[in-house]
Amino acid sequence: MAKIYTFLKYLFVILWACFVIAPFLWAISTSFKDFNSVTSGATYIPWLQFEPTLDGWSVLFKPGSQGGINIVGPYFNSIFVTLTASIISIALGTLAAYALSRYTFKAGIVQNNDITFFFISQRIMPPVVLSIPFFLFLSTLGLLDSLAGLIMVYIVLLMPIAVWIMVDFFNRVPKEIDETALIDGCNPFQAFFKVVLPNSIPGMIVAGLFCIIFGWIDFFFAFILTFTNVQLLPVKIVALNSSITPWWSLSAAALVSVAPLIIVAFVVERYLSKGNLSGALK
Amino acid sequence: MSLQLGNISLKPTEQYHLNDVTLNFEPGKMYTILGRTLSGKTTLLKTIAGLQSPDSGSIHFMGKDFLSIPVWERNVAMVYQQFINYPHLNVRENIEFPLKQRKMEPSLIDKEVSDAIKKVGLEGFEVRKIQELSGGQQQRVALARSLAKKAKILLLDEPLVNLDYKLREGLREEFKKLFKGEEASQSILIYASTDPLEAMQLNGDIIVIDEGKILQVGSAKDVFENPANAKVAEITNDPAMNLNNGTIQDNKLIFNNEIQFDLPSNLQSIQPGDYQIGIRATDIHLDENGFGFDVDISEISGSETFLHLHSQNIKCVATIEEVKSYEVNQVVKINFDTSKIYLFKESGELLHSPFKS
Amino acid sequence: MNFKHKYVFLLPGLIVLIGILIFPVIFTVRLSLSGWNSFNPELDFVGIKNYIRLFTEDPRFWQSFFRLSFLAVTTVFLQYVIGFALAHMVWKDIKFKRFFRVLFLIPMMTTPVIMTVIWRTFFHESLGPLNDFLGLFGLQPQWLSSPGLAKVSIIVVEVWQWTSFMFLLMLAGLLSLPKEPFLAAAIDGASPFKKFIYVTFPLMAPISIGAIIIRLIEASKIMDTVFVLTSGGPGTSTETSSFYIFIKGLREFQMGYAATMSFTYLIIMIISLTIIAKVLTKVLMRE
Amino acid sequence: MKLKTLVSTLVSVFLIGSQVAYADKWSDQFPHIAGTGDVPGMCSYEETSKKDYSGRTLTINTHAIPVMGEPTALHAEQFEKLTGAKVEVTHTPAGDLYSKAMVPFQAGQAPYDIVFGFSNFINEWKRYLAPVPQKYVDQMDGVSASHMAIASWDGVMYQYPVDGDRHYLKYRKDVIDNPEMQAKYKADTGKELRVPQTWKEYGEMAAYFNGWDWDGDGEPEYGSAEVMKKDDLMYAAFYSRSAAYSKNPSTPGGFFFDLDTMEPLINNPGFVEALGDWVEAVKYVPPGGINFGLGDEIASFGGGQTLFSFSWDDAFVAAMQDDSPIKDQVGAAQLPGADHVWNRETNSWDEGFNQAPYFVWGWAVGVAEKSKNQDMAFDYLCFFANGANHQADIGIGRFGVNPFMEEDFKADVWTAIGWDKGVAEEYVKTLADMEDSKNRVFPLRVPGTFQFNSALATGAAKALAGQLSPQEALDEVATEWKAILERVGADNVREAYAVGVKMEDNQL
Repeated sequence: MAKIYTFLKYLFVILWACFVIAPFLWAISTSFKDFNSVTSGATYIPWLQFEPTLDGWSVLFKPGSQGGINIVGPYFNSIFVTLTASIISIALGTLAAYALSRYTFKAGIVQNNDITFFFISQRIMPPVVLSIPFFLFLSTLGLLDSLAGLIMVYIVLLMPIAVWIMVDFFNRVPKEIDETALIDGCNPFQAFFKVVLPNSIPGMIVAGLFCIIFGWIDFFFAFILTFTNVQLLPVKIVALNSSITPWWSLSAAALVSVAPLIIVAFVVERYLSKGNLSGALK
Repeated sequence: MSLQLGNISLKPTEQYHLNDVTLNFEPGKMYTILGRTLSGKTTLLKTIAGLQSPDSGSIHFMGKDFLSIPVWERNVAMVYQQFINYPHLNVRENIEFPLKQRKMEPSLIDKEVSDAIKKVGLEGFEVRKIQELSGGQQQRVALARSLAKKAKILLLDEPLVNLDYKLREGLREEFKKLFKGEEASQSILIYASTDPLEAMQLNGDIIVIDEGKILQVGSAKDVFENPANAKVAEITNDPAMNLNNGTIQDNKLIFNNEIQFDLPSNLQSIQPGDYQIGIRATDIHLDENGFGFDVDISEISGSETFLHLHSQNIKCVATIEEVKSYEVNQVVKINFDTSKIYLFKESGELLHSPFKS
Repeated sequence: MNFKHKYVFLLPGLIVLIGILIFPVIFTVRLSLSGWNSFNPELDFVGIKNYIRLFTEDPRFWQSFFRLSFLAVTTVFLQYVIGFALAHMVWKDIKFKRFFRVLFLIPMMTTPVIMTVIWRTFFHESLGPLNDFLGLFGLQPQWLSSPGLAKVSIIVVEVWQWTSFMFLLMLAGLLSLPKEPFLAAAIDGASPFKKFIYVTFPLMAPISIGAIIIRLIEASKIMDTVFVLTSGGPGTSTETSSFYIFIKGLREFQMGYAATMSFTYLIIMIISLTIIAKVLTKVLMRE
Repeated sequence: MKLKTLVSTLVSVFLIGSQVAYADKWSDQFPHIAGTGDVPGMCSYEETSKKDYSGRTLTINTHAIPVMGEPTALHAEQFEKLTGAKVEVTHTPAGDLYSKAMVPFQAGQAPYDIVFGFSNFINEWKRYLAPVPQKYVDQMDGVSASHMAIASWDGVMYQYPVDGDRHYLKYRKDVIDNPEMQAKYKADTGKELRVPQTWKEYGEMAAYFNGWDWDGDGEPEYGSAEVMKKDDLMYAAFYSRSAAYSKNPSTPGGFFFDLDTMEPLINNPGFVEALGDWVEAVKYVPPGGINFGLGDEIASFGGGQTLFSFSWDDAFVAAMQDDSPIKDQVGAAQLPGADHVWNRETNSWDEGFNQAPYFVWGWAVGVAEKSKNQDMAFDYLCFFANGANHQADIGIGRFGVNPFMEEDFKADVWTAIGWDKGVAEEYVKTLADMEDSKNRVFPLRVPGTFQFNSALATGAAKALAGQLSPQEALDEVATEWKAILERVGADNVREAYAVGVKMEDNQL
C-alpha cells in the first residue's frame, strides 16, 4: 500500500515536472532557430536537427533600425515600476490590513469583512474596462506615459494582494503582543512600529513577492498607458509579434523575461523550507 | 491610593462580560479573582488596564478618573496566561522595553533590569532570544518585565496555567515572596485564576466572579468556609462541592429512600423542608458498612483518587487519599461526614455552614 | 481594542485606492449610459439603451459569460486538486524536495501574454512539438482549430500557469499545520488516506477557501491566453467575457457599450463570488 | 541572418557598378542605399541633410519589427543623422495599431506625431490627421493613380503614400508549370493543370495536391495556406474570395452595400457561394490551417508547405529572399475569378467569366493634427519614401514595403536584386494588370469599419468551424450589419461609402 503510494507519488511529481519544464525546453531550442528551421517542422536538437543561430537572441539587444527591440531600457523600467509599486502597496496595504485585523469598523451595514472584500474586489474588474477611464484620468493628471502614472495604476492592482495576505497574517499574530506593548507605554502607533512590524517581516516578504510577481506579469495597462518615454518589458516583447511571428526571438524574450523571477522562486522556496512563510500564508 | 470600580458593565453581545461590577482594591494587597473560564476574569483585568472600555460605570485610581486615561499612560503591568514577550527582542531588551518607553535614564534602567532579572532568576540568559527559552523561562521574562516597571497596578491573568505542575508550584511560591517585597507594598496586585487551590495558597482576598457578576468578596478562609451561595461553593472547590437535593423532616436528613441520616447535632435548629445539600469531596470516605454507590469514573490526581459515583438520583465525587484504580460500575461502600454538611436554600443562598458556630 | 488611531492605519490605503479608482469607476458608469463609439467619441446621454441592447439583443455576451464560468470553474478546480496533490507530495520526505518545489513555483512567474505565444507554437498543429510527438502514435489532434480542443488547450495553459499559485498556498499551509493532530492520528494508527481525510483536509479548509476565491477572481479575467492562443476562435467557441468586452471596446471602439458590459459583468461577479464564498465555507468547513 | 545576407547581396550585385555609377558620399555613409546611391528629389538625402531639427523630438508609432517597423526605425535613424532631430519609435502589433492611436485621439491627445496603420482606418482617423501639404503632394508624380486615390479622402490627402498593397495569388511554379505534374493531374482528373482561373479550379487543384509529398522533401505538402484565424485580417481573405462572385461591373453602386438603400449585400448568393468555397477550403489547408493568421500563412507557404496562397506582397517577396527554400519557384497571378457573378438588379447569376482584383490596402501613415512637429513629421515621411529608400526597401521582403510607384512595375527593378527574370516579369505584370483593371474592389472605409469587418469575421469563422451553414452565417452577419448601421447612422455610412464606390466605379 505505502509502496504503491510512493511509486505513484514519484510518478506524478516527475510527470508534472516534465509538463512544467516542457515549454521552456521548447523555447530554449526554438530561440536558436531561424525562419527556415522553424518552418521545416518541429526540431529539437541543434546541429543535429537544425543549424543553431543567435539571431533570436541578438534581436533583443539590437536597435530597431537593425530589426531589433532593445530590451535593456524596458527591462530596468519594468524592475523599477514593479518594485516601487510593490513597496508602496505593501506599506499602505500592511497598515490597512493591521487596522482591519485588530480593530472593528462599523459604518452602517459596512463592517471589516466588507472593507476587506472591497480591497480585494479591485482585482475583479477586467483590465480592458479600466483602460479608457485610467487613460483619461492619467491624461488629466498629465501622468500618461510616465513611470509615476504606471506606478499609480499598479498600486491599484497590487494593494489588494498585499491587504489579502497581511490580514491573514495579522490574524495569526496574537493580539496580546500589541496589548502588552500598549500596557508597556506605547501608543498604538509605537505599538505597531516598535513591536508588530518587526515581527511581521515574513508576512511582508510573501506579500512583497506576490506583488512583484503580479506587477511583473502585467501587460495590459503598461500597453495602454505608455507611448514612447516609458516602455515596459512585456509591451516591448509583444511588439515582436509582427505579421511573421518570430518564434525564435519571442522564445528568447520569454526566457529573458522569466529569468529574474526565477530568483524570486528560489527566495520563496528558501522561506518555505525555513518555515518563515508558512505562518504568513494560510 | 485605592482603585475603585463603580458599577462597571460591558455588554458587547447578548450576554454580559461584566455585569454591574463594583470593587475596591487597596494598595499593598493581593487579590485573587476566582472564576471559571469565560466568567469575565480577563475582561475585568483588561478593563482595569484600559484595553477594554466599559459601556457604563466608573474607575477611579488615586482619586483620578482612570477611564479618561489611555492604557499607555496608566502605568499598569499585566502578565498573560500565554507567555507574551516581544519575539524580536532578547531577554534584556524585553525587560527594558517599558522602561525605555518611559524615557527612564539608562543607568537606572540597567539597575532595574538587572534587579528584575535576578528576582526571577534569569541571570545568564540576558542575551538569549525568546524562542530559545522554555515556557517557564518565557513567563519569568514576562514577569520580570512587569516587575521592573514598578507599576502601581499589577495584573496577572492565570500566569501559571500553561506551565507544568512542578514549575507552577515553584513559581507560585516565588510570586508570594516577590509580592511580599517592599516595593510591592504600594502596588495593587490582582491575580486571576480558575484554580481554587491556587487561590487558597496565594491567600489574598478572593473575588468570586461568575458570568460577569461578582458573587462574593472576602478572605480565602471566609470564602472557603462560608461560600455566599451554592455557585460559590462549586467554584471555590476542586473537585466542585457535591450538591444534591435533600429533605429534612422528623430529625432525618433524607437524600432518597435509601440514603438517610439522623440529623447531625449542628443541624438540629434547621426548619424541616427541602434544601440543596452540599458536601465536599474530601468529606466523603470509604466505609465498609456505608452506602453502596456505583463508580462512573475514577481518576487519579497526584497522591489522590477522585471517584465519580452515583446511586439512583444522587451523584457525588469523593476524594480518596490513596492511589487505587476502580472498575467502572464497581460498587463501593462510602459514607458522608455529616458534620461537614452545608445547607443551601432552593434559591442557592447559604443557610448553614459547618464552620458557623 | 478600540482607539481613534485605527483610522490612521486604515485610511491611507483606503483613500489612495478610492482616490485612484473613484474617477475610473464613475466614468465607466457614465460611459455605459452614453453612445461613445469610434465615430462619435462623446459622453452624450442615451439612457439605458445600451443595457437594453445587452439584455435583449446580445446572446453572444451571455454565451461568452457562461463559457467563462465553465473555463474559470474547471481550471480553478484542476489547479486546486493538482496544486494540493503536488504540495502534499513534496511536503514531507521526497528526494530532490527543493528542486521540485522551486520548479513547481516557476510557471506563475511567467508573463501570460508572452508565455502563451510559446504555447501557441507548442500547440502548432504542423510545426509544433506536441503533434510531432503524438504523431508517433498516429494522432494529430486539432489543438487550436477544433472548438472542443481549443477549450482544452486554453485549460491546459491556464492550469500550467496557475497551478503553481495553488501549489504555493497549499504547501505554505501544510508546512504551518500544527503537529499534534497528526501525532494523535498516528497513535490511533490511522491510514495515510484516513489521516488526509480526517486531519489534513479539515485543517486546510480555511486556506483552501481563500485560495480558491482568489483564483476565481483572477481566472474570471482570463483574457491574454484566449487572445494569443485562439482570438476567441474557432468561431466564437473560446470567447470569454473579458475578451468579448475587449473586442467591443478596444477593437470596435464601442466604448459606451463596452462600459455597459463591464459594469454588468462587475455586478454579476461580485454577487456570484460572494455566494461562492458562502457556499465553499459551508461545504469545506463542515468537518 | 537576413539583413546581412541581403546587404551583402545588394553590395555584391552593385559593388562593382556602385564604385563607378553610384559612388556618392551618401551611399558610403548609408549602406542601405548602396544599390542606387542618393536619388535626387525634394526629400533626397542631399536635401534632407540641409535641414536642421537638432534639439527637437519626433515620436512615431509604427508596426512591430520587422514588417514596416524595421524600415520606420531604419529611416528614423538615418533622419536623425541627417537632421540632428531625435526620433522616438515605438512598435505595436498590427491588431493594436488602431486602438493605440485611437485611444489618445479620442482623448484629444497626440502622443505620437506620426501614426502608422491600415489605410482603411482613414475614415475614422482623418478627423485627427493633418492633410498632406500641397508641396509634398506635388512631388509625388511617381505614385500610381490608385494609390494616390487610396491615400486621399474625397481629393484631400491624409495618408502619406509609403506602401502599396493588394491581394493576389501565389503558386508553386515547380508544380503548376511542371510537365510531369500536368500529365499526372490530367491523367487523374482529366483537367488541365494551369494557373487557376477560377476559385473552383483553385479548390480542385489544392484538394488534389493536398496531404502528399509532391516536392520530395519527406514531409507531406498541402493545398493552400490562407488567413482563417478570426483576427483583424480574416475579412480581407474573405473579400478576396468573394470579389469575383459579387463585384458585377454591370451593377455599379456598391459591393458591400447598395448605396441607394444601404441594404447590406453581404448575404447575397455571390458572397454565400464564396463562403461555401471557403468552407470547402478547410479540407485542403495544412493541419491547424483554420487557425492561421497572416504570419502562419507566410511561414507555411514561404516554408514550402503549400501549393497556393493568396494575400499581400510580403509572402511573395519573402519567398523570393535568397535564403528562402522556394526562391524562384513561386509565381504570381491575379486572384482567381468565377464562372458567374451575381447580379443584384436582376436577382440572378450573370454567366461568364468575371475577375475582380481586391485592393486591400496595407500600410498607411498620417501625421496627427494636434502634433507640434508637423513640418518635421512630413519631412520624415517624405524622406522615408524618397527614391533611394523606396528602391532599397521594396526589395526586402520582411520590410513589407510594396510597389506603389510606376517605376516599381518594371521587371528590371526585381531582376536587379537577383530574382529570376520569368518570376519578375510575371510579378510586375500581375501588379500592372491589377492597376489597369476596371473592376476593382476597394475595402470598406466607413464609420464603424472595424465593427463591420469584425462582425463578418465572426460570422465567417462560425461557418468555417461548422457552427453555421454559409447562408445562416452571412444572414447573421447581415443582421448584425443592419444593427451597426443603425447605431452608427446609415447616412454617415452612406456618405463615406459613396467615396469608395466612386473609386470602384472608376469615377475617381
